[in-house]
Amino acid sequence: MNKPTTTARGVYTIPEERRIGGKAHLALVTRRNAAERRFRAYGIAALGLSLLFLVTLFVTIIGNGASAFRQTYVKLDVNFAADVLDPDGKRDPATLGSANYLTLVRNTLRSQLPDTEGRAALREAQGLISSAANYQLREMVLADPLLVGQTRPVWVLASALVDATLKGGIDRNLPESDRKISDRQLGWLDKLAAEGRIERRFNSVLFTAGDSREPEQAGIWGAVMGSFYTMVVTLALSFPIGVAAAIYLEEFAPRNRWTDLIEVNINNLAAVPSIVYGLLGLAVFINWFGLPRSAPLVGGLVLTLMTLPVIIIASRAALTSVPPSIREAALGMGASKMQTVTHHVLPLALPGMLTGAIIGMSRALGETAPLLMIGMVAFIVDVPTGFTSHATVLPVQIYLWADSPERAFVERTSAAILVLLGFMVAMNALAVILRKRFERRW
Amino acid sequence: QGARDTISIVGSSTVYPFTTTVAETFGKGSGFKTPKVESTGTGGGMKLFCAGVGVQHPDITNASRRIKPSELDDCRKNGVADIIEIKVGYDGIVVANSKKAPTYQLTRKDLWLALAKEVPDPKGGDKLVANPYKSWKEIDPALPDNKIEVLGPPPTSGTRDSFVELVMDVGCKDFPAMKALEAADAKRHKAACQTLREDGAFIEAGENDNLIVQKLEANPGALGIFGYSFLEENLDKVHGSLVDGHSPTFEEVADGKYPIARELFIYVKKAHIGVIPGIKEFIAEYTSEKAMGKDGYLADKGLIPLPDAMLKAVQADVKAGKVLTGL
Amino acid sequence: MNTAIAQQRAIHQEPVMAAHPQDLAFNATEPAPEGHRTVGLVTVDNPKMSARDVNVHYGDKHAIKHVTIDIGTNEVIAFIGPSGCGKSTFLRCLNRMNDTIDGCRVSGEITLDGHDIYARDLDVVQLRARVGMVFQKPNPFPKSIFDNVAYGPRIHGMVSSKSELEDLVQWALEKAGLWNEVKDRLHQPGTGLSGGQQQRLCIARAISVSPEVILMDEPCSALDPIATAKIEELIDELRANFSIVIVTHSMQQAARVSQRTAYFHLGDLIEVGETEQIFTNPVHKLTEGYITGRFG
Amino acid sequence: MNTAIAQQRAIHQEPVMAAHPQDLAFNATEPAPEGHRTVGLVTVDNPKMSARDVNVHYGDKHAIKHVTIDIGTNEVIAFIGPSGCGKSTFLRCLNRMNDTIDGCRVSGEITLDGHDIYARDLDVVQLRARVGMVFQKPNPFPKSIFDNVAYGPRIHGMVSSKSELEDLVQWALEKAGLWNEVKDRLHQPGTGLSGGQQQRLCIARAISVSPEVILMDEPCSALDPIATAKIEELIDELRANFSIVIVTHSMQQAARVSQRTAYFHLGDLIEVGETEQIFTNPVHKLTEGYITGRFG
Amino acid sequence: MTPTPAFILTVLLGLSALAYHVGRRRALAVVSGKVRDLHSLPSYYGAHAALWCALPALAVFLLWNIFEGTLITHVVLGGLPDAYQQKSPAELNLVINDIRNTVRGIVAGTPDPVITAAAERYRQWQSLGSFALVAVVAGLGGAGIGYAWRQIVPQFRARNRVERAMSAFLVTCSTVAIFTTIGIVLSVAFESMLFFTKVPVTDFLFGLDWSPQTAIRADQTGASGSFGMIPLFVGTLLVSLIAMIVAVPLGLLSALYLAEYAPPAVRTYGKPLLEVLAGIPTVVYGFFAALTVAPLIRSAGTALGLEVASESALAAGAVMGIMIIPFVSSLSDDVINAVPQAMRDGSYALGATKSETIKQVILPAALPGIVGSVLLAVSRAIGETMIVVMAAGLSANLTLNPLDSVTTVTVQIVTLLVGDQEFDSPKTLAAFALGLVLFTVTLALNIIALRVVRKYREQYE
Ligand SMILES: Nc1ncnc2c1ncn2[C@@H]1O[C@H](COP(=O)(O)OP(=O)(O)OP(=O)(O)O)[C@@H](O)[C@H]1O
Ligand SMILES: Nc1ncnc2c1ncn2[C@@H]1O[C@H](COP(=O)(O)OP(=O)(O)OP(=O)(O)O)[C@@H](O)[C@H]1O
Ligand SMILES: [Mg+2]
Ligand SMILES: [Mg+2]
Ligand SMILES: O=P([O-])([O-])[O-]
Repeated sequence: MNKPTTTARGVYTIPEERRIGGKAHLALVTRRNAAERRFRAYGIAALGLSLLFLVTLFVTIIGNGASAFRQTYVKLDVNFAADVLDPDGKRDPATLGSANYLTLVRNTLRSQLPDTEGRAALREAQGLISSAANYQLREMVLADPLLVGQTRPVWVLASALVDATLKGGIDRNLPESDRKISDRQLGWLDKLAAEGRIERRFNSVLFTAGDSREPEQAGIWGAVMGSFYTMVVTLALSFPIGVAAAIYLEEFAPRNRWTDLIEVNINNLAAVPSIVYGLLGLAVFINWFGLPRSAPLVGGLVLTLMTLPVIIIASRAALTSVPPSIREAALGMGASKMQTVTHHVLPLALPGMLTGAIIGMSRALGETAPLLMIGMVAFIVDVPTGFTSHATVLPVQIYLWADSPERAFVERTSAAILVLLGFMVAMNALAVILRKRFERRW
Repeated sequence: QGARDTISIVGSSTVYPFTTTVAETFGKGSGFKTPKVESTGTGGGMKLFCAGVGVQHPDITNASRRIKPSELDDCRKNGVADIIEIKVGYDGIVVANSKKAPTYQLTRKDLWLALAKEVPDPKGGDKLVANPYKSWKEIDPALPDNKIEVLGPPPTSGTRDSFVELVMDVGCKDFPAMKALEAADAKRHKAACQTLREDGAFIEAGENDNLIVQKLEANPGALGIFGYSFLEENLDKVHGSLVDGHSPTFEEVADGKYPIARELFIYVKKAHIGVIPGIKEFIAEYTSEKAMGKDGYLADKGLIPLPDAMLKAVQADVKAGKVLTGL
Repeated sequence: MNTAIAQQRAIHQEPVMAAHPQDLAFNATEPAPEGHRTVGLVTVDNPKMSARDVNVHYGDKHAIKHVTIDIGTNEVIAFIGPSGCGKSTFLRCLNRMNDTIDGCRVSGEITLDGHDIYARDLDVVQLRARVGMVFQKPNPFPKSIFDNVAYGPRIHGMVSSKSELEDLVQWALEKAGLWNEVKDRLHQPGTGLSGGQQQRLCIARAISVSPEVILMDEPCSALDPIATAKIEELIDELRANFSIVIVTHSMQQAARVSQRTAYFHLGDLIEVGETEQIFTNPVHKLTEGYITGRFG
Repeated sequence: MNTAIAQQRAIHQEPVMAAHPQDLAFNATEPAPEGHRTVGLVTVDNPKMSARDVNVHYGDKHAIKHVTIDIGTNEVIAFIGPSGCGKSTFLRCLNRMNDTIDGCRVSGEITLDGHDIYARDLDVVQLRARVGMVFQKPNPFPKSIFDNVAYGPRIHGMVSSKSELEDLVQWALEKAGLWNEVKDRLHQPGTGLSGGQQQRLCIARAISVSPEVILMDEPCSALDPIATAKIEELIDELRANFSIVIVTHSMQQAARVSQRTAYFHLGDLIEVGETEQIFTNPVHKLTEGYITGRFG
Repeated sequence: MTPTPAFILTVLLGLSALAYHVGRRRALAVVSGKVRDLHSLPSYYGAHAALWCALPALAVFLLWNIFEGTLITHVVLGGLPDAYQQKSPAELNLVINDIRNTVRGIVAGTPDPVITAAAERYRQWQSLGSFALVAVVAGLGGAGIGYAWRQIVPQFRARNRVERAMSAFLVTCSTVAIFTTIGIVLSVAFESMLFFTKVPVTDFLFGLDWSPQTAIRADQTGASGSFGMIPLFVGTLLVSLIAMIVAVPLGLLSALYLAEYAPPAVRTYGKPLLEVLAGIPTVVYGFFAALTVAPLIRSAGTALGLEVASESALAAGAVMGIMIIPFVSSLSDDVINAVPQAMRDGSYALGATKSETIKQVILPAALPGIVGSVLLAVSRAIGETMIVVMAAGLSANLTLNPLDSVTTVTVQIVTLLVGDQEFDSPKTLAAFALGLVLFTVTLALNIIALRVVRKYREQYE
């Protein structure tokens, strides 16, 4: 077939068997096809494996946390005894407000349950009911002073102990000494259950309350708002600054030592342990600028500094991958560099920049360590109302709850994680949609 | 810097659960805002606390040990002259293992032998050798033949510090070899008493005690060192070893029989009282009978209360505003 | 004109009409339900590839309409037609490069050596190894000049030693008329070449694996007359062993290198015929209009 | 040939030699220390742009060597020469598109209406708005066809209303001979066009802002004869108001559209002259070799 | 009603919008509507005016907000009785707090008439200040508009001005990184120096033993307080290496699959799903590593007759690898997707399989971006704490055995900083020194990485 071809280096010809369709080639084809299938399988396996981990994690978290979305309530017939609440009969709100509602609860328990004689027994009985009941009764009386002197059925929060027992978190079959709940308490519980006085409802407290030491009263709303304010600051600063820095470095900066320095610097900042950013935040924002401790503003600033490298690096990668011919076309039309960037390069690079933002923000949203230094690892009950109110954030809440001895916090920790993930998914959804819109292959 | 109307508390993670409980009750019951309680660790808390007087500095710090002279000096240097010290109770440190394994009956001597880096040569003589013990049985034939594996706090932890003081220092006392060493070289003796093994028998776990409990569950051969409250909450999973014949129960710790218990404190900056709203009322709540007393709500949270007489004294001191004069 | 081929086609000397394959088989005179009926030498005796009733849609756009044509063995066939008429599109059907375009649908039948290349079990990788392509816009890899050319032989295991590879690369570059210009910079990036150099690099890359059919989409558009002559010489040489489809806008070029010429118009294949005949005596008036420099 | 221009150049009828500007001024007969001396009508009376002793390096590679040439007002000048000789490179110097290439250094002087375009205070954006360019490889924006053409007028504020813009876009597309093919799909992506269509889109885009000088790098390489004729017509029409530099490989085309022709060879500008003269009676033997289809 | 900052900002925003409009109109007016005669688009003249309106006013606004408190406090304190004047700064600080709290209606303890009076004055000054601020801001804004208005002539290079302002913004943003670095170095440098006065640098840098067990109290003895950082760096290396061994193949292969093979639907959902992995709090990973993976490895190891510590570098590293998968996968997917289709076409047309195309054309073309993403992932691995604390323990073993327990630099920094400590003990200071050295080491690594990437880039661009 092929005539041998003479080249400067000598005679050249592809041997018959190695040419396309030749024996050696066909053998190679089989191998190459196998390699292709293998490679594809690797890809599927890698993706599958990664997603499998995700699913495992999710299943574990949901398995642990799902039960936290429901909460046990107990119905008590409360006698709003006038002698306890309002001995002088004036119905003065101040008196009503400062009355001893604990006594009211105790009296109610005493009347409702058998065997409640003695301090120890009464304490045990009280252990069935959350201390939130006191405040609940007070609210009721303050809202409607006419209640005084009447007896009303009231659904009150059960204690975390009861809640855990009824959800199966505590094994009733263990010997009494090995469980927190006593036989007597179990007896009462069974009685209340038989009377239909126990009910499980949606745990709205979890989603509306701030932190609490009592698991059944603890909620994540404070942390959610804290995270929200912190993330607003972080996103509002890190995305524009990161993108701007990337644009400058990639599109405008001359290639010299100075920009090399900045580049190396940015890569290096990505490897700085996050707690060191906390040190920086403490030194600069709190001690130097005098910004308040434990504030989302400072948290946001620290997380901004921490997130920036990620966004810059991702954005730069995205900018580099825009083909130069697009820039040439725009420049050739008499567009300025700035116009070229904003009209053509930026839209094409946006998906990659958004990816950087997503990953950077995800990391910021889950970060605890730097916040430790600036006072956000704290017990804060009040839901924050602004960028300078005291606040904590979801991952810190999770961290603190995970560290709590109370068993009932285990399920709440998982629930909080679920909420955090929901938060993250919500935050990312927008970016994903945007990314989808801007993505194209050319 | 804006104005501050909330009490700011920092400090020990060990005291954190108790102070937060008080803070929450205080916030709900009084007209004041709920204090903000940060968990920074005792030392970190001290550093912040002693940094000065003024709104940007915290009002109260939690401590799982007493303030150190150096810290006090630092406070004074920064103008924090008057500090009110309040002892709030005790924390038991337990040595526990999985319920799947039998309860250990340990002495502090056993613990020392198991955990010290260097021990007197078991073959006799006054020489100290690198700890050769691999199994508990080698230390005391009555103990199970389990590999020595103890999960404990890292050297940066206050719990570790107390453990060293309450167990290791005591455990090493009775050996003639050690006595001889003490006479010869006090410093070397101290080091020998206090140094923990680094050959893997003592495992430095993090400060998350829940994690230690769960690790014990997964590894029945191991022992773990952690705070009493975690034992109380996990009685179905782990049990505490007896130390010197006493089990770590609420009663035994409260009575002072269980030997490994440490004091917990809070420190209040006097200059802030009357300026930051509610400090006075907060410490009154903290030291009240219904919080710190035998049947108080802090006891429910696992704080071992002070003996009655001591509680009375603390309450009186607080009322009088007694400040710390020296250590 | 190659006489052997002219003889092979003797039986088709009379122009035939063809549109759908069934039309060919049953009633070649009845008008096709839609689409244009191609005039001329649609089929050949020993086709290397044949397309039957091929349609291509880009989304809604019907870019190729009922095209039926054979590509003969050892022949050079030129595709001509106004810009946008579907030449590139049809060319890309022949080695299934259209698969990579989103929203592009191909129907009809195309065979290579009698095997349907759109068959399910066909290995498109092998197909493309056998049917090589030079794209309209030169697209060198972001690799060195050497690696650009060596890429194909390497993946197909055509060489067993480094020096063999070097010979092959040199051969391909020489054939594409690029060797002298790049021999000193073989290891510099192929993207740093001038437009015409990139185009020749892509030609060298395509011939380096000796495909059986070579599809060339305006291979000389960026070349000066001398380089063009060189490529045309190459095409003539390659024809001895391979089949070549060349898209060109230069009728002179088509006349110089091809044996048959096909004229496309707005997605229709209007006329196919021996090159000489097409240029001297086109049957269809659209063809005539194009040849003579005005539209039908 | 345009007689007015021919007359303007009357005084330069005799071929001159030129290399470095100083050579021009002092001793035009002594050989330049390095680089080739250009033969022919290097300068004109009323230049729109003039280049003096321009050198371009890509890293070590000396791609343009001491080129001195004028581009006349209202003239079409064609750059010809073998592939890789530096035509595109020199073209890109004229509107400083070379600035965007890493490692590309330009020296010498280039003026537009007498102003140095490499001057420090020059606004290169304004320069490029005045000196438009059609690139060798069509590079439409990944936007709709309409937006591709509308981009320039928009950023230069050339239109005040939407309908005006639409008219302008239609005008440009019509001039580029693309309107009929795309009028129904103006809002589909410009990247989904055929090669030749993309090329015409880029031409439409370039003329949409009516630049004073238009640099066209092989604008018809992917076009069929009819489309080519259309573009040539456009060029002829534009010449009334603008100056045009066109790189082409087709000598016929150069002959059809240009008044002067410059021949490049390996980075040297060998000869410049009236197109007719270059093609009929080249002075330099390299030029002659190229024109007659062989290298010097 | 005193104007709030939000109100002032809104006013300023409105003014700028007005300025934009005015500038635009003026520009059109000076050329009587013939936009071509303008140097720049009318919108640039508008933007120029808006900038002049907003920037000076904004600067004043910011300055005022920074110094307002100090100024007013100074004035109010000046009016306090002498008894108060004599107080120490710290006490005065508390007095100020009291005044401010009183202004907000919060009274701690018994109300003091002096304080109440001061609070009243404070309130007055504050509202006076706010009104003055509104006037100044509005005035400056107006002046800015006026100035910009006067500048508008057809030849005025408004675009260049606006773009220069934008460039200034871009440059400023890119220097944030530098300032962050300076900030970090400064915030650890002082303590590090202090540390090196207590522990010799060479002991720290080359010591093979890490055991920061110095005394907490004066009456204790520092046990084996040794500060050799080598085991920590080896541990960091080991854990990061394991993490990368997990993350790079999984991430890169996933990215390649998503970008090149996966049907669009899989890609649409697969990518964000993977990104969720980056957002799961590290505590969760920590528990997963410590309670699921570590026991698994331990039992597997025991079954194979290997000695496996209950905390192992392997468990921590592997789980950390999972966490950083999205760093590799998502960023790589983006750059891979950005490789022009023509490159793929060129390769397919030569009869290359998809995988060959990927390996030999796409990967090299996308290499700089991929290297960037991997570097980022490494960085993340180096900086991670929680997983290592929970799953690899805290024992500083000098080992390369992945089945042993190790600790990392970051973990030690965190435990040293948050643990019980005396702030001038070498133990705490070591955290800062570690931070500084880690910073330096990663800097060196990054410089090397940059060089390497550059080299590749030169080859492939
Ligand atoms: N970016 C670059 N880097 C290095 N060398 C280059 C670069 N661009 C072009 N060259 C080289 O410079 C010389 C001139 O290139 P140029 O593109 O100007 O040629 P041309 O005359 O336009 O050729 P063609 O007709 O093939 O387009 C060529 O040898 C080319 O290889
Ligand atoms: N990706 C695409 N999406 C939509 N339409 C397309 C696409 N590619 C090509 N077309 C359209 O299909 C028709 C045929 O295009 P094709 O590229 O085959 O033309 P051509 O004959 O090669 O023209 P040219 O000579 O200009 O290269 C044209 O109208 C073109 O606009
Ligand atoms: Mg085409
Ligand atoms: Mg060129
Ligand atoms: O947090 P601690 O100081 O109590 O360990």
